[in-house]
Amino acid sequence: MSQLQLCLVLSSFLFCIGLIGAMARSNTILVLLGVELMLNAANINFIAFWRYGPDHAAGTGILFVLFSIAIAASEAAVGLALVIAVYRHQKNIRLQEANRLKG
Amino acid sequence: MSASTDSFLERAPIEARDWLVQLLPAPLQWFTHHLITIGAILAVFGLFFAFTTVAERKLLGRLQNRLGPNRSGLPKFSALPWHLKHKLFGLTQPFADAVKALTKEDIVPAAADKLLHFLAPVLVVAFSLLTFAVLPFGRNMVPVDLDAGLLYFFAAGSATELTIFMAGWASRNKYSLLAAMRALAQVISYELPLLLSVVPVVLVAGTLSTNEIVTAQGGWSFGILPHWNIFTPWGFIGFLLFLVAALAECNRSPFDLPEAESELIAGHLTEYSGFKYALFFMAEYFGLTALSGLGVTLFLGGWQAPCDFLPFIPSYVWFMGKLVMMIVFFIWVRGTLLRLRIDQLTRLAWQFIVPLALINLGNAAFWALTASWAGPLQLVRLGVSLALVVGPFILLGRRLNIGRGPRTYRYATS
Amino acid sequence: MTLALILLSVLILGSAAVAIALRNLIHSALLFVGCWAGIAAFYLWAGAEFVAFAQVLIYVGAVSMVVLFAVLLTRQGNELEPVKDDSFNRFIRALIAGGSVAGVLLGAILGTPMDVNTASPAPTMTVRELGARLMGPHAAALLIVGVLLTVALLGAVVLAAVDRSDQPEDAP
Amino acid sequence: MLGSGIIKGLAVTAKNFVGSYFVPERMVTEQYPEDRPKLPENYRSFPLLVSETAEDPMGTLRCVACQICEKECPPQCIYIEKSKDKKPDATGKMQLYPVVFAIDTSVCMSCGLCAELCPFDSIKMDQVFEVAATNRFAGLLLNREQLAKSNAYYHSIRPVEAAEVDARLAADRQAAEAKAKAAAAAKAAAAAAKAAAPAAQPAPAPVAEAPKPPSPAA
Amino acid sequence: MITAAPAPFGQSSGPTVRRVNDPLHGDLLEVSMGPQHPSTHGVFRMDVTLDGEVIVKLKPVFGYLHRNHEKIAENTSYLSSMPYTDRLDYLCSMSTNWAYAMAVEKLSGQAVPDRAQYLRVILAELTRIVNHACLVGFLFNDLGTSFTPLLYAFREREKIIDLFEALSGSRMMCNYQRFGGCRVDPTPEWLAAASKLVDNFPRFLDEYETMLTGNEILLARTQGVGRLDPKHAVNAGITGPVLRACGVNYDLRKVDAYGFYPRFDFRVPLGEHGDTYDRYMMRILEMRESVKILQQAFKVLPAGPIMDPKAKLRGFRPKPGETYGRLEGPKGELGFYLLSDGTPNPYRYRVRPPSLINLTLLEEMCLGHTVADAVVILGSIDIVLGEVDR
Repeated sequence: MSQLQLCLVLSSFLFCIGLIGAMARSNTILVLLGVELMLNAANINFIAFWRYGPDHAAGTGILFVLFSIAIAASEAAVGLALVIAVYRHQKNIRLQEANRLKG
Repeated sequence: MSASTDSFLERAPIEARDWLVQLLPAPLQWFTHHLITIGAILAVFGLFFAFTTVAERKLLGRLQNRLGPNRSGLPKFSALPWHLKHKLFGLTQPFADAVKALTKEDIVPAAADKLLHFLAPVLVVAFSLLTFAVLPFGRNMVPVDLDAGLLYFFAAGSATELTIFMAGWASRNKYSLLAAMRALAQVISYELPLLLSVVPVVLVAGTLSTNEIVTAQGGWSFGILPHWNIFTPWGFIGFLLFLVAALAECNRSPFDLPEAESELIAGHLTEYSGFKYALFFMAEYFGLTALSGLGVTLFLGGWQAPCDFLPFIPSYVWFMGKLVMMIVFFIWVRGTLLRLRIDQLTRLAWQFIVPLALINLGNAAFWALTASWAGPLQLVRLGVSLALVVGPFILLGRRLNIGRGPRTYRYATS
Repeated sequence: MTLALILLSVLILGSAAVAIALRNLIHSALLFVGCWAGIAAFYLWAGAEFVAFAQVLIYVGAVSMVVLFAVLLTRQGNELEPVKDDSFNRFIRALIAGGSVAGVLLGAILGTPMDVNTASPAPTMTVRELGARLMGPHAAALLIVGVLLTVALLGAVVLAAVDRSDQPEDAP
Repeated sequence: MLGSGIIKGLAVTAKNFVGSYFVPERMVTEQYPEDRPKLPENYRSFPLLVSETAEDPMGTLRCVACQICEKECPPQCIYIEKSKDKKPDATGKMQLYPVVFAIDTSVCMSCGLCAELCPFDSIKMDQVFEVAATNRFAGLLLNREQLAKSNAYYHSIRPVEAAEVDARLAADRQAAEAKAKAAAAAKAAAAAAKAAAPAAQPAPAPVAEAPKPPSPAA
Repeated sequence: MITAAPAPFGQSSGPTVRRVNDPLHGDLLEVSMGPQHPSTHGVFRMDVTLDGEVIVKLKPVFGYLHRNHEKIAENTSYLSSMPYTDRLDYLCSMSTNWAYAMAVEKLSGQAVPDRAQYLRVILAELTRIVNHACLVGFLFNDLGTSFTPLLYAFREREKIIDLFEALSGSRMMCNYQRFGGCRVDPTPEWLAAASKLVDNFPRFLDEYETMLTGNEILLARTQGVGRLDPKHAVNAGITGPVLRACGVNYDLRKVDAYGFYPRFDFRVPLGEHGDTYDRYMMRILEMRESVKILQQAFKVLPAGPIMDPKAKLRGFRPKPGETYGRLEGPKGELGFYLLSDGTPNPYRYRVRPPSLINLTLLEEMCLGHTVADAVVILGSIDIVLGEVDR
């Protein structure tokens, strides 16, 4: 297995862990973190392909990861703000119970 | 100035290291090279930490019209005739403290999260030491000359508050928990101002490498006025903002909210004793030293000498001198000011420092764009820049302090 | 090099898996921090210095703080999350979904011949180049990301802010 | 302007910092074991019992075991047992003396009421403040022998007050001798014997309400 | 006699408070601050319920320093209680002594010589300076300074305390006043030293105020924090600088005109907002007024006896009756109620401690503020646990 393939395997496993976390856990914070993990897995792919890809100088992978990190950060900020808002309304943050549009 | 023209003292530490490294076989050289650097940093800044603590206590003592620690001296059996009188001015105090900290009982609360309670002090020292890697201590004396050095510094430094949180949460003490919350709120509020206060320097120097930032501040006008960033309007206000944000970052008074002793006993340190406590203490001073070093690097010209006839003094001496000055200033501030409240702390960050830093960023951009102006235009440049500093400062400051001020009092008439 | 990569993978995957499985939210949050730090180390390993530091700065320095803050504010830190009846079923379903995704991905990865550019040492990209690219070809994206971040920040503040209208003006 | 108050404060502390090197009055701390505090004469720590001589402290105690101090002591830390026999006191009168006189200095609150109320000027306040003991019971419970200090010592710690006391005692002694002479003369003159001998007592202290000496003419 | 000034700050009287079990807000954290806490000024406990850092409930708990003072006093002679009164407010024993002596003198109808009256005023005002200097120092410590203002204040306090030691033999437990006068006559050297100290004191105050009064952090931390409504304060029986900071003109030195105070020219500073900053400034201004009183007193101090010649120390038996003697202590109205049945011991003995009564409104002042403010508000009330618990 080449190093690139190793990286890809790493990223796909990370993605699956994130997926399992997002699906299996009921705690909204953990679900959010699972989604973050999936994003990170994608980032790993970008870097891996940049590292072993044909054109280092273009740096597209790096640039993409930077944007992705920025988006992940804003996702975390908004998501956790939502968590706090949900908690304030229903006193817990179980995702399954947050099924009303009205507080 | 090339390396060969440097004075002997300037070259001595580097040449000593290189000589030592070349003694070893080639595969070990890279490793030894860094090992020596790490060893040197640990030794120098370990001692520096020790003497900072005693300096802090002595300076605070003098500020408060006391003598400060002056008891610990050489052991009784010392044959030196002057030890009775001077007791080494209490300079051996840190070693006595170290022995005391090491021999004290290590108490872990029964309900504590044992692993995190143990990990927190270990990690905090590790993280605070990481930041030293990119500080240029002298000419050719930066341990790792990273291209994105400044980013590295902040990345490494940002982890310390996490350890404070770990300590506070793992102690299972309500005061510690409150301290943990405060530490989080503080770091969330002050990471941005700190970064923003630094960005103008990056903008003007055009690099993230700490070494190049220092090099960019080289040279003198008329032989006595160095081209340090602090001597420009944007640099001055940037330095002030950096100082405030740095005080908040390393939890020093007046921003020592996580360990506010009058409110939260000792905050996150409440349940720590013995050597773990000493480790936190150490990390705090390492953090302070590192941030001071960064301030020196970014605004005070790093290892550059202040006048063009002074560079015969080695660059690392200049760096250390400036570092000591910064730390003395921090101690002085600690001896004078009162603590802010947590909401005032965040308000100060968001309503004062962040807008001011943003304006300052524009100011620095203006400064960088007008670098070619000459003659009377130079004065215009200075004037505009100063106006961009003073105006917002006064306006924002007035807004921050609105409704407050010294009062006059009436007296009963009867 | 490969050994380092394997070690890093073990660190990343291990901490992520344990973090997902733990019931103590603070512990999982801290393990996530470890996982993110491992990913940053992977970026360093791959030669993407700038991205690695950005990852540490943003994930370890900022996102983790926000996560911990949220955990503490929702008072999940001190008690363990209760196990609900349906959680086992959901876990099985998630495992099946995750396993099948992993299977498809692995099959794809291992089955695809890749034209690998194994330039050694790792390629580097200086900050200056990166900046030039960001401000050049990708300026529009940078601008949009900036706007997005600002909007997200404001949105988060609006969402999380307590309606403090019943608070005295001089209290804060 | 924002920050002006802070800068003023910094200036004041800087002034104090510099001043601490040049203005000795600013420094108020004492380097204790080397520099002893200069105690004022009125300083009081724990009681002592005055004896006339240092050589025979037990024989020349001024205390007559009247137990006023024992009664008045607010925390009741004084314990006295009277003697069965009598001994001549400072003025030469036959008086009781304390067989046991103990003060529990762990209870004593150094108020000085005992010294103030003592009509015989025998209990005074000491000026020793390094009273530490390894045994909290026996070490701090001072008995007659430990409490007794010579008049010379009393002079050394409170010269003014001791001089006054000595003058007063000397006057009393003279008065007592005169009274004794007069009493003896009266006794010789008056054949009718009374049950009690005229036990002349010292003149009252200026402030304290002391028992009046019985009139010899009675 | 007590008239509440019109509320100068509009309708809002104190902060509005959220209900503790408000379902819309987060869980509450209960913290027991004290009795082992660095800024509860002794063994005092505040059971605080926090929403985040905001206090929604505060219960003061005290009694850890209860020493049965009143019952002990009923079982000892009048004189033997005098050293115990030192231990009530151990920072200002001189004025506590005077309050007790005043009550007993009222009971027995003793006269006090002029010199003793002047000495009492001098010592009470010196005590006020000591207390206020201490308070201001401790307040800044609660505000988070690293001891600097406290030590500056203690430097000045130390000088006065040394004077007390030279006069009475003890630095804090002075035990100086007697029924019908004072115990020791000060020497001319003592008076000269005291006069010099008092003349130099304003210089210290100026330095102190330069250092801190205009400090922006102080303004932000204290202005608008812990507001006390004058009506509320009067209803609760708050006295002293805490009351005057709300703008109520009530100073026993003027109201009762006890001692020789009517002979002195001094003013009573009044606050306006009733917040922590006003309470701090009241102390500073009162110290300045005390200096004025002292300067006048040193000028006119007459020669003469310091003790009523008819006064009895031992065997003191006041005739049956009851009395209440009070004075304006540094912390507020300090009163002693005595009921005599003609025996050497008082039949009933009761202290009105200003610290305890000023403490009653602690919760009102703290609600809606943060933990950090609670500490500062407690500091600004100025309590001494010896007096609170008795």
